[in-house]
Amino acid sequence: MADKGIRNVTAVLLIGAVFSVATLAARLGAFHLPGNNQGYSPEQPIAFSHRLHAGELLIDCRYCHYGAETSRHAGIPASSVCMNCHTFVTDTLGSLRAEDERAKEEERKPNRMVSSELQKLYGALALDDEMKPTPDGVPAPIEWIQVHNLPDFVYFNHSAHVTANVACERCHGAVETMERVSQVEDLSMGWCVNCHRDVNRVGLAGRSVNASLDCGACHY
Amino acid sequence: MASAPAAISGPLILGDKSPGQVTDDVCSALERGPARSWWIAIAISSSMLLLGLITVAYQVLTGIGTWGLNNTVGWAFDITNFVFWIGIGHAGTLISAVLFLFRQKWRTSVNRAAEAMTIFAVICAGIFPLIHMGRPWLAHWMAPYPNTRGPLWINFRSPLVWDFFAISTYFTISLMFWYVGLIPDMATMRDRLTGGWRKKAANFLSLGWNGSFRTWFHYETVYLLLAGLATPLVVSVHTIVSWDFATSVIPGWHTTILPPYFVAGAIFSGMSMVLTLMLIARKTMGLEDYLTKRHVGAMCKLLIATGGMVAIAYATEFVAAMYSNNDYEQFAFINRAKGPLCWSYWIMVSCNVLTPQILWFKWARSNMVVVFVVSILINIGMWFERFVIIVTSLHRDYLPSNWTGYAPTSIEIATLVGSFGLFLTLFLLFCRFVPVIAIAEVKGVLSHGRKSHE
Amino acid sequence: MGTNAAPLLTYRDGTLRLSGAAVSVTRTGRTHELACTQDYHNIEVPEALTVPGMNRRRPLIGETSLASYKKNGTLDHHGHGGHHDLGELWPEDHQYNGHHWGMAVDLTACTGCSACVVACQVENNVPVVGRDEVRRKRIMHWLRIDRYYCDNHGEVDVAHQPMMCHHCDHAPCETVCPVLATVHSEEGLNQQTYNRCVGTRYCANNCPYKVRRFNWFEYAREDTLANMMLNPDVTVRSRGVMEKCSFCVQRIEEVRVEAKREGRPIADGDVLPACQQSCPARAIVFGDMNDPESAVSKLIAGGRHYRLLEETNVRPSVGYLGLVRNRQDDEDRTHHG
Amino acid sequence: MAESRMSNANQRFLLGVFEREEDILAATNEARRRGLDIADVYTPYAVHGLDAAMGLRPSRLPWVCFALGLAGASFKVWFEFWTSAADWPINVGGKPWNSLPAFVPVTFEVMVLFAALSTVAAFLVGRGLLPGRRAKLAYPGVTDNQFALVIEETNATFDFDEVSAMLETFGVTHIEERVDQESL
Repeated sequence: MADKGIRNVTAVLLIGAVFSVATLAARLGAFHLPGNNQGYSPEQPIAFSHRLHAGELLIDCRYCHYGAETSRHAGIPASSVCMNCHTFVTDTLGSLRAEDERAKEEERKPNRMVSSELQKLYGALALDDEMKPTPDGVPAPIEWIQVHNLPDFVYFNHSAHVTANVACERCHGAVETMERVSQVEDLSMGWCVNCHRDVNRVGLAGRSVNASLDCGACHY
Repeated sequence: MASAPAAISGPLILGDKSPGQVTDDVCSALERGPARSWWIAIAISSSMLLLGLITVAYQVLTGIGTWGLNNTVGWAFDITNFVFWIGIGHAGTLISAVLFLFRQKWRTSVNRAAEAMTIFAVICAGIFPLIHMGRPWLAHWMAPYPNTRGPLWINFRSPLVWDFFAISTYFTISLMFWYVGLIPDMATMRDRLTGGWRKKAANFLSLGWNGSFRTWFHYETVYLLLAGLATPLVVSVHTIVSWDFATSVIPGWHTTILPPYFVAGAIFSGMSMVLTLMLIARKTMGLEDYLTKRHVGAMCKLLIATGGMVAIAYATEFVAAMYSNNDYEQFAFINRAKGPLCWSYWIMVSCNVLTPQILWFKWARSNMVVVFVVSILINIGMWFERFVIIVTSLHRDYLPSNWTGYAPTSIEIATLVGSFGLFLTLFLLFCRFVPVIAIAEVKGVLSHGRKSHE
Repeated sequence: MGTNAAPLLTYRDGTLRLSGAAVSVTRTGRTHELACTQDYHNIEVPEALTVPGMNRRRPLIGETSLASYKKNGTLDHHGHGGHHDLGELWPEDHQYNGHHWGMAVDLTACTGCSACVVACQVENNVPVVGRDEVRRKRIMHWLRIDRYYCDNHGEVDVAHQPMMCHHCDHAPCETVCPVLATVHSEEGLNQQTYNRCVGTRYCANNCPYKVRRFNWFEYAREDTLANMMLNPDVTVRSRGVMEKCSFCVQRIEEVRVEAKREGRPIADGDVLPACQQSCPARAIVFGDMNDPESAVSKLIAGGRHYRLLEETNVRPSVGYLGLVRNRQDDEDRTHHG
Repeated sequence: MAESRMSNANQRFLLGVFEREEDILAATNEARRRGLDIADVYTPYAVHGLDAAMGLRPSRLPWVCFALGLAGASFKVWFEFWTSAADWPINVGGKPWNSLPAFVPVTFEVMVLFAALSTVAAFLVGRGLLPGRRAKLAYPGVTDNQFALVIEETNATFDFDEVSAMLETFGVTHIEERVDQESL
């Protein structure tokens, strides 16, 4: 009798175990170890669209993130870089054209169209409607939120990788398709090391490379 | 059967007991409420444990800087305590496994307690490498497990990794060996008790044991195999512990004699600890019939033997250094004997080499007070042996510019006291809740040394 | 001792001068433990701790007299008598095909001014631990200057020996680290990965030069103005990890990336560790030992070069150029040790 | 427990209880000499020589111990080689990639661990010893001071009285007949 009881308990336990493993396995895909921010996609102060700028308008990554070629940090562009275009482009092409046509129909000068997102840029720079600094305005930096964070004990050098012809997408994913940037890779040490080992084996952009596997290449 | 020596020296168990009496004697001690002396003992030991817990919490929160260590002396009390406790543990395995293999029937009275002592000592020992780390919360990095660091595993060339594997294996096997030995006794307890949580626990832990001889037969095989595995294991564990020092480049550590020296020392210190506890248990728990003077005498002889080995090791080490013609080696040993920490060296020599010599005399071996004092002195001496090896070697090594001293802080002393508190608390709990004597094994040797029935 | 002496100074005509105030010295009857970074100055072991046939003087300072050096071009006083090549057991496994960084320190040039010590401390964010920790012999300097006094027939001989991590090719510290926190680079650097270190201190115990430094407490302070002067290129170490001289690996890496970007090899002298950069006597030379034309290779090939504790076969990458003492009568004297 | 031998629901067993080790030993010997089928013997401790008396074959557990120990050691030595020399060879103190002598201690420990764990696990599972399992005692006191001999009444020729008489000569204190395993 007792054995039967034990058998029943064992069966229940086994079923429970299988069930828990299955549930766990389903969740495993979404499970991240501490410090792994894969999929991190914070809302930025301005809804800047990489899809539009890099994907549709085909602006090179390095036009804005020009530090990537020469320094350790790719850098977040200063607002002045934005203003190279956005001095003139104040709204989406569609709404500008629509206003132009409306103005033509109504035979008046087109009104100044400013998208709500770009207004934030001008606001940060304390510019008035004429794109002139407001007398008592104080320009403040836009507080972009860094998406790809490495721990403080890791030193990553963008210029070393750009010089070696590592494509931006290799680490940052297809940013040109993202409305809002999110972290694609896990940026773990294993991921870095395995890439270094792979390129040492197969080369990079058709050339053989010597990607260091020394701890001191990143940790010092 | 090796009954000849038993026949010569009389019965192993006094009082002409029957199996039923053995069950009664051992179990009734557990079923009675704890004595006043037990309450006093546990009050003291748990206060020591509490002190230890508080200091450990403090030092983990504040930093290892709370210890008296410095740039030159990176290990002192921590690793001394670690090696000391591991050494204590070794005697348990020796009694339970090695003496089993050698068919030494007298082990049956002491093996349960000795094995328990092993487990508790290994727990105490394991705490020190853990808390001595700068970042103990990352201790799991010692284990090889798949991780986000990709192909970065661990350094299998490091003696500390060997230690990690040796200590964890040793603990696991000791616990298992102990538990396997306990199963039949748990069944005995279960069948004696009429109810209560003890019966429930005994019922759970006895795994449905019913005394079937078919099971007994396989059980004996398992026990033999475990003893056969534990014997080389116990030698390997202290050998590996000694490699922490022997594989280094520090004069005084870098010696090939360390492994046998450490194993002999471990058995020596462990035996003296077993003797200390045995004498206390014998007196306080009324187990004079089971822990006879004959047991004490046998242990004393083992002390003389292992003490002799240790003495030879001390001498060999010294001679090897002098013979090496290596200035650093020679200095390390002269510095031990005559340097600023020479007092620890001479405590070690007088406790470990001189003290056990009194046991050559039969009157000393049969005087329990003398034996007790000797065992305590050896415990102290063996603690200082580890202190001498670790600290006197480190504090003056190659470059004189690095020479420093070392003095423990109150934190380190409190941690040592705490480890004794942990050990004694666990041991007292063990005495209350687990048959202190291996009932089934003692029943098996009742007829030894008596008139043959065959 | 240990009190503020600033009141004795006055500021006059744009310079600080001693005030000249009358000062009297009285015995207080109390003792005061000095916070001294080095309190053992003797290169000889105490006589009471020797046995017959044992050298009292440790063979740490290679030296010679000027006359002898001119005649032989080598050190005649090198303790263990010339170079020991104890051989390589596994010659094929670890070859240094690219750079092999090394350093040579000229003991004759070194005046013990400690500029290198300070430069190292600033460059590498080495914590200042304060008086109490110094008294407990827990100074954190990655680079220290060992100073030995030795009696030479009534005169005092002084030797200064800058001591930093020797980046041994057979590093005893690396073998014993359980978690691979300290391993060797392909360019001969003994690397310390702080974030991997769990703090067993085994490496420090096993270092014959005792140059490894442990963070006994959390020395880094949050949110202080002083943190503004930290070098952002070097990790600030937390409590419980080991640290040591890295040969200024951050500078090596920076030069490497720069050279790669410009498509040129790293030239001798491109990498300048902080200690070399700041040494007024140019006693410290760092460079690639695999490049026969590098300054450090030429010094190594010279007659004054020796490596410390060579007989342990740890194969250090740091070497010393022995002391040459300018004494007329040195030839006649018998050397100690 | 020897379930397999007692699976037949209507099987009959003879149970003889003794109080001394020598008696059960002699009784078992005699029972075996007479060709009786000994289902099991229940004893409070491992009585020396009873295995020979019952005619038990040597345990196969040493093979489990050997095989799993060997497997553990081989796995570990391979793992150490793979992590140190193959997966990511890192220069550690100038030691060779394959530092085989340094791998020996851990290999040994893992061998012992595997061998011991597997032997105990095989024993517990093989003998049906599981946590919480309720014990079926053949007779009260067999875990204390009683020794019980259980003989299977194999066929019609089994003579209860004759066997009882045989057991009497060895000082049996109690004899009873049981039907099927549930009553045991």
